[in-house]
Amino acid sequence: MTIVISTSLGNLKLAAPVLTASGCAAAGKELDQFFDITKIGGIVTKSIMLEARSGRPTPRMAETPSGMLNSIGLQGPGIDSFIEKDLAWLANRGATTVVSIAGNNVEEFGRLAGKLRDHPAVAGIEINISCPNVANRGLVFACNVGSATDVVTSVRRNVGPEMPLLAKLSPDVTDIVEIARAVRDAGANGVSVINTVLGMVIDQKTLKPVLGGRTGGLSGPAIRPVAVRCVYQIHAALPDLPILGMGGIRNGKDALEFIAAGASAISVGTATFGDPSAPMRIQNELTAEIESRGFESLKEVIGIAHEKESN
Amino acid sequence: MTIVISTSLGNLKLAAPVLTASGCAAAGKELDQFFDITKIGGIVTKSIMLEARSGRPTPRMAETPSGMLNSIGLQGPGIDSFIEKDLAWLANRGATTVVSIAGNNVEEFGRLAGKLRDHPAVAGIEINISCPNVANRGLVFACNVGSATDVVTSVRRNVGPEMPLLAKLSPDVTDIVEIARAVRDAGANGVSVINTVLGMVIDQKTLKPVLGGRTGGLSGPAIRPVAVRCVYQIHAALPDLPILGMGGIRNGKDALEFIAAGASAISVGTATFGDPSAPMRIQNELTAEIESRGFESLKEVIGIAHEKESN
Amino acid sequence: MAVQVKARLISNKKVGSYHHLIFAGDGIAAGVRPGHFAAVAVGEENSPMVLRRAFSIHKATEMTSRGSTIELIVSPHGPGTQWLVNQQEGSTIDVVAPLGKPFALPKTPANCLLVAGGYGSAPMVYLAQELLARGCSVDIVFGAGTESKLFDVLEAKRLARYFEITTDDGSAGTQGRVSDVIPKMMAKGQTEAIYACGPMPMLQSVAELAAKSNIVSQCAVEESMACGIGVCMTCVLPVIGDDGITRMVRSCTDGPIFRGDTIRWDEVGTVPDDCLGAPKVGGH
Amino acid sequence: MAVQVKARLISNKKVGSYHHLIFAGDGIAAGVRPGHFAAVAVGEENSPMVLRRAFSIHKATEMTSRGSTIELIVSPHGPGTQWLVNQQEGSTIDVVAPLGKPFALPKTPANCLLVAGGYGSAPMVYLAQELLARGCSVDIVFGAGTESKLFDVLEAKRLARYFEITTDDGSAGTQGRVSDVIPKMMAKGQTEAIYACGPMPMLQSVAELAAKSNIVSQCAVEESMACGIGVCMTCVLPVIGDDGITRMVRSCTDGPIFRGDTIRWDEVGTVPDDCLGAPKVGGH
Ligand SMILES: Cc1cc2nc3c(=O)[nH]c(=O)nc-3n(C[C@H](O)[C@H](O)[C@H](O)COP(=O)(O)OP(=O)(O)OC[C@H]3O[C@@H](n4cnc5c(N)ncnc54)[C@H](O)[C@@H]3O)c2cc1C
Ligand SMILES: Cc1cc2nc3c(=O)[nH]c(=O)nc-3n(C[C@H](O)[C@H](O)[C@H](O)COP(=O)(O)OP(=O)(O)OC[C@H]3O[C@@H](n4cnc5c(N)ncnc54)[C@H](O)[C@@H]3O)c2cc1C
Ligand SMILES: Cc1cc2nc3c(=O)[nH]c(=O)nc-3n(C[C@H](O)[C@H](O)[C@H](O)COP(=O)(O)O)c2cc1C
Ligand SMILES: Cc1cc2nc3c(=O)[nH]c(=O)nc-3n(C[C@H](O)[C@H](O)[C@H](O)COP(=O)(O)O)c2cc1C
Ligand code: FES
Ligand code: FES
Repeated sequence: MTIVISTSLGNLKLAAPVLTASGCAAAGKELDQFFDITKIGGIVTKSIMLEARSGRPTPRMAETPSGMLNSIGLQGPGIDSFIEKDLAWLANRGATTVVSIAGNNVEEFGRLAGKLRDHPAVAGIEINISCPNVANRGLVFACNVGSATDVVTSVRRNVGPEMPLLAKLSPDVTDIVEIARAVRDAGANGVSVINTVLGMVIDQKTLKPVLGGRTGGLSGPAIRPVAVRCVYQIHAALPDLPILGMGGIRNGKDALEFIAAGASAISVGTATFGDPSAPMRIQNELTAEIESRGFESLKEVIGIAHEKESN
Repeated sequence: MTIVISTSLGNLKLAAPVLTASGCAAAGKELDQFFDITKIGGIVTKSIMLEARSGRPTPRMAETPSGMLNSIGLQGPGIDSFIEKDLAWLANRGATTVVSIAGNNVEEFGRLAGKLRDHPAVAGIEINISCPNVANRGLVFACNVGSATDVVTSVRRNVGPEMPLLAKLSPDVTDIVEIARAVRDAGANGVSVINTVLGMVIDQKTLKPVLGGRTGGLSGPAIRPVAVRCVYQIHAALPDLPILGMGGIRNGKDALEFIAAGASAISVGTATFGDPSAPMRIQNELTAEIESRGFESLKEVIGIAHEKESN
Repeated sequence: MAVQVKARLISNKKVGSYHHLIFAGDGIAAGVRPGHFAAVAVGEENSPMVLRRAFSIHKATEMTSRGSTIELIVSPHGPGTQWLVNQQEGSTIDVVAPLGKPFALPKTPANCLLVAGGYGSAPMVYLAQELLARGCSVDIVFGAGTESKLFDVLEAKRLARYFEITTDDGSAGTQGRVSDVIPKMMAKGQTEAIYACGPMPMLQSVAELAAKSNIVSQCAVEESMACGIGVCMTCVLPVIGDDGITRMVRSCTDGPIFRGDTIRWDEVGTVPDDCLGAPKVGGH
Repeated sequence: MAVQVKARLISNKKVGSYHHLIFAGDGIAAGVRPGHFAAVAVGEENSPMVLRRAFSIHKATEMTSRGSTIELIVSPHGPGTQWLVNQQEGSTIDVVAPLGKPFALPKTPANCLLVAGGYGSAPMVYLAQELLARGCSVDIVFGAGTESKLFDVLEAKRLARYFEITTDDGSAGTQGRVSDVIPKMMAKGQTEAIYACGPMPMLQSVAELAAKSNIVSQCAVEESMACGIGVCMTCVLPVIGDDGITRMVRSCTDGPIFRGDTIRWDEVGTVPDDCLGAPKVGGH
């Protein structure tokens, strides 16, 4: 492809526009057998917490029309083991790495960030303030301007001014623009939009919720129109705030919708479960879609849906 | 079918549990050629406003994965013409009729309700405080406890204590339980859950929003897990508040999920576009599903997903 | 009065760029008139495509040995039409028909000009037969991008008094658009009524030519439809009523056939300010 | 090292309640061992089914005239498996294989008992051949709800030293469950290792019987999987590590084969309180 596909999320420079979505690529290693993970924009790792975490009971997933529900519950080895094993592997592999962090409280977010501050392999940090799979809904910091602000402020304080920070937002709010503005003002360089939509499936046999965690996060093509709307709303209100767009992206045309709506880069999540080479495929398809429309660079397309619109 | 399928939404008694969804059945007449509309629970009519209303420019719809976006914008003839023509037809046809009303402000809701107060054909009123297809997002009364309360209070004042009132809620809020509690306290006998989820699709040719109204409401199977979750949350918090459940119901099994989650009756919307006899078919399928599980009445199943749950 | 039937696809033949589908089912042909359309469910059970697809009825036959049948001409376009043309003969497909209002036919014999663009010719031979049966004269113009997108040329030629073809690329007939040859045809045929089916721009030009010579035009419009039966309000366009008032009217139930001079062509896709219930300043 | 290939379905035959599918594709059989599984994409393009389906590899053949092949035994269950068994021979299907860790084989010849429930027999003949090649003795017990759900009985009988069948309804072999006949088989065969594949309750009973007589059991578990390749964390179950610590472990990458005595059978579907990172009071 001859066109320029490099992009950036604020001070986070990316050689290519497609990243994995947190929690849908582990720490990149498994996907590396299906495509060269250094050829896509980057790997966003599964949200990591301070301590090892078991996650929620199974069943943890249910397939839904054009989507799926998950209730993993942030299972992971804890930040120290993550740095020692996963991050080391990524560093050695030379993949652009965005580390997603999740804390039980504001202070934990700060400590997590501090541990990543000086690590050479960390290209940026995605602050997951929007995981729906937590017993206490109060834990969803992204549902409240105050807590969202506190988390981002604490992370920024712990990493210094240089570290690229993306705050991951939840669509399950009355006004996502208000939250986006708050995290920007608190020091986020950009926003990741969107995390899953809270949902539930009832089992036909037991007539009880299918998921061990009862509710779960809805992802996949089913939610794409919601995600595109969120990206569009945020870009319309805060045109200078870089957006990492995601939600149901399954091919290059889907990805193009997000770029046109205002995303500077996109993440591929659930599609990877159906096609382990999806991130690489989608990046190639997106490039072809942009080229076929006569653009010379991806940057020309960012937010183009907003220009001189009819009505 | 030998089992008892009659149900009720507070003081609104229904001979059967399946109703049409507002805006997906006009005023019943067109569907009557595909099935006997007096055999289902009832017809919920397209939200009507005080004045005639043109609605939004076309295109007004886009098909999405397992769903669709619409931006009709409450097109309608206005309440007087509606009463004179549509309601008269429904009365004469003998269909159980729930009239959906939508106002531009609190006072209009009150006046609309007043015009319906003494009409013998009105079994109940659904207060649409959640239509996303309005130029001014501020018009979405269901996004705010205060305005939701004001609308329902005004409607209740204008219809007296006897008229069954259902407040239709939007899923696009941070805490739908809070809104449900507010409308109950303001005098609603029940809630209709959910209205569409705000979404957008970008056109592949123009790279602009497909819909004339730019954003639209997402409906269909894609949103079913979100709808079931909303019903479940409200029933868990307010077990005595009757719920008319809807969102992506396509067959009897889907309907059963809503009943188990806590809905006392359900509405069928988008499915009617794909199958004009869907409401009748789904009512028969739901009855069969309930019977096949050994229940003797629909009432036994309402909210059963909440009983003595594992974890 | 439409019926919903699980119809059997008894024939699926490729004709040029299109597919000619024949569906058999009880009562499926009852009351069908030229200009009616059918709404077809697409995709397997639990398909991600939740909406029906609309197609003009090309032909309707009551009770043959194979039962009553209707025939559709389908141009593969997006996923739903692609799926439809790939269905095997013998498969069962849910069809709702007849829908919409048919073409209005002249009460007394008249000179009629039928104009079609692309698959817009699907209902035209059927219409021509009805007109001839009423003693009308029938002239026909078919236009298309290219030859493979012309349908039913032989039948049309057989029935027409005067017959013309135009293609954008000149692969058949005169190179150009139907509007280039219509004036000549109207003069030659002393046209008293025009019937048109095709893309909106074509319909608009036809309607304007008809208006210029003060004759009526009947246009079959094609608006994006979700339900096809009148319950969703997605398929509207601005139409002037007998009372002179413009309303956003459903093309699936009040159309798809409209008198050309009643459509606000330049404002299709918008809500004219003078339309009934149009947004007032500060309004919705 | 798994490969993703657009495989050709070169054979689809019904055997009892199941379908025997053969897929051909480049490198699809490379490195396959008994116990490996394949993840198959289901549905047309833009299918509403977004997740893969996992199936034990019944047989793998490197480079025949038809290319390399793997064979799967599919029981039609929900929409995805229904779709799969309805595919025509010759159609192209996206397959990822081999996945997971295979059965661990004894270093030295041993008396092995293979136990399978329902389609759990899919990998067993393949496993038996490998064990025999290593000089092991092989005894086999197949169980199922009813005769039509027994697969590969003749092959198994041919290879086994001692062979037994149980069915819940007595339509074949002994009426009852495999656990009813296993003790007898173990005694007769002086069993030193048990290999099991089937429903979780069956695996649990096998593991417990093995533990009672202090022999190792290798169990192929079946947890609901979204990705099959280790990136989603949906397929976990509580497993005791060599360090004695229980962890929620991915059955797709660390399994599906586990030593029976390492699985917390009674707590499958839960997170044991003593599990690494288990919720503390007031915690997540
Ligand atoms: C009255 C009428 C008669 C028609 N007659 C014919 C015919 O004889 N032959 C033929 O090939 N086509 C005909 N069409 C157009 C045909 O309906 C569309 O091409 C088809 O619906 C597109 O479906 P798709 O899955 O290919 O595209 P998609 O873009 O996937 O369709 C998505 C949705 O949009 C709607 N839609 C998209 N384009 C159109 C359109 N142009 N018109 C109406 N709805 C649309 C579909 O119904 C569906 O609900 C007719 C349309 C109308 C309204
Ligand atoms: C390691 C392994 C080996 C298997 N081997 C075989 C085999 O040889 N033959 C066979 O017929 N079946 C086998 N299964 C079970 C098979 O994967 C499921 O029956 C199938 O995925 C169900 O898909 P569905 O569309 O019919 O059901 P659905 O309920 O529609 O499946 C929906 C989703 O849930 C997942 N799912 C549902 N049930 C199961 C299950 N039991 N196990 C794993 N995922 C599930 C599916 O992968 C899909 O993502 C195996 C499963 C695993 C994990
Ligand atoms: C199984 C699964 C696990 C996920 N885990 C995380 C996570 O740990 N942190 C996070 O920020 N988002 C997580 N997500 C959300 C995704 O990153 C993404 O925001 C969402 O799934 C929408 O994108 P998609 O439709 O492409 O999957 C998870 C999603 C899935 C399906
Ligand atoms: C075309 C269309 C028009 C609608 N119009 C209205 C309306 O006027 N008033 C209202 O309360 N809800 C309206 N709705 C929302 C539906 O009543 C219903 O709440 C929603 O579509 C979810 O149900 P479904 O998935 O079964 O369609 C409309 C939905 C659609 C698709
Ligand atoms: S298509 Fe639904 S009203 Fe016309
Ligand atoms: S199935 Fe995804 S991690 Fe095992």
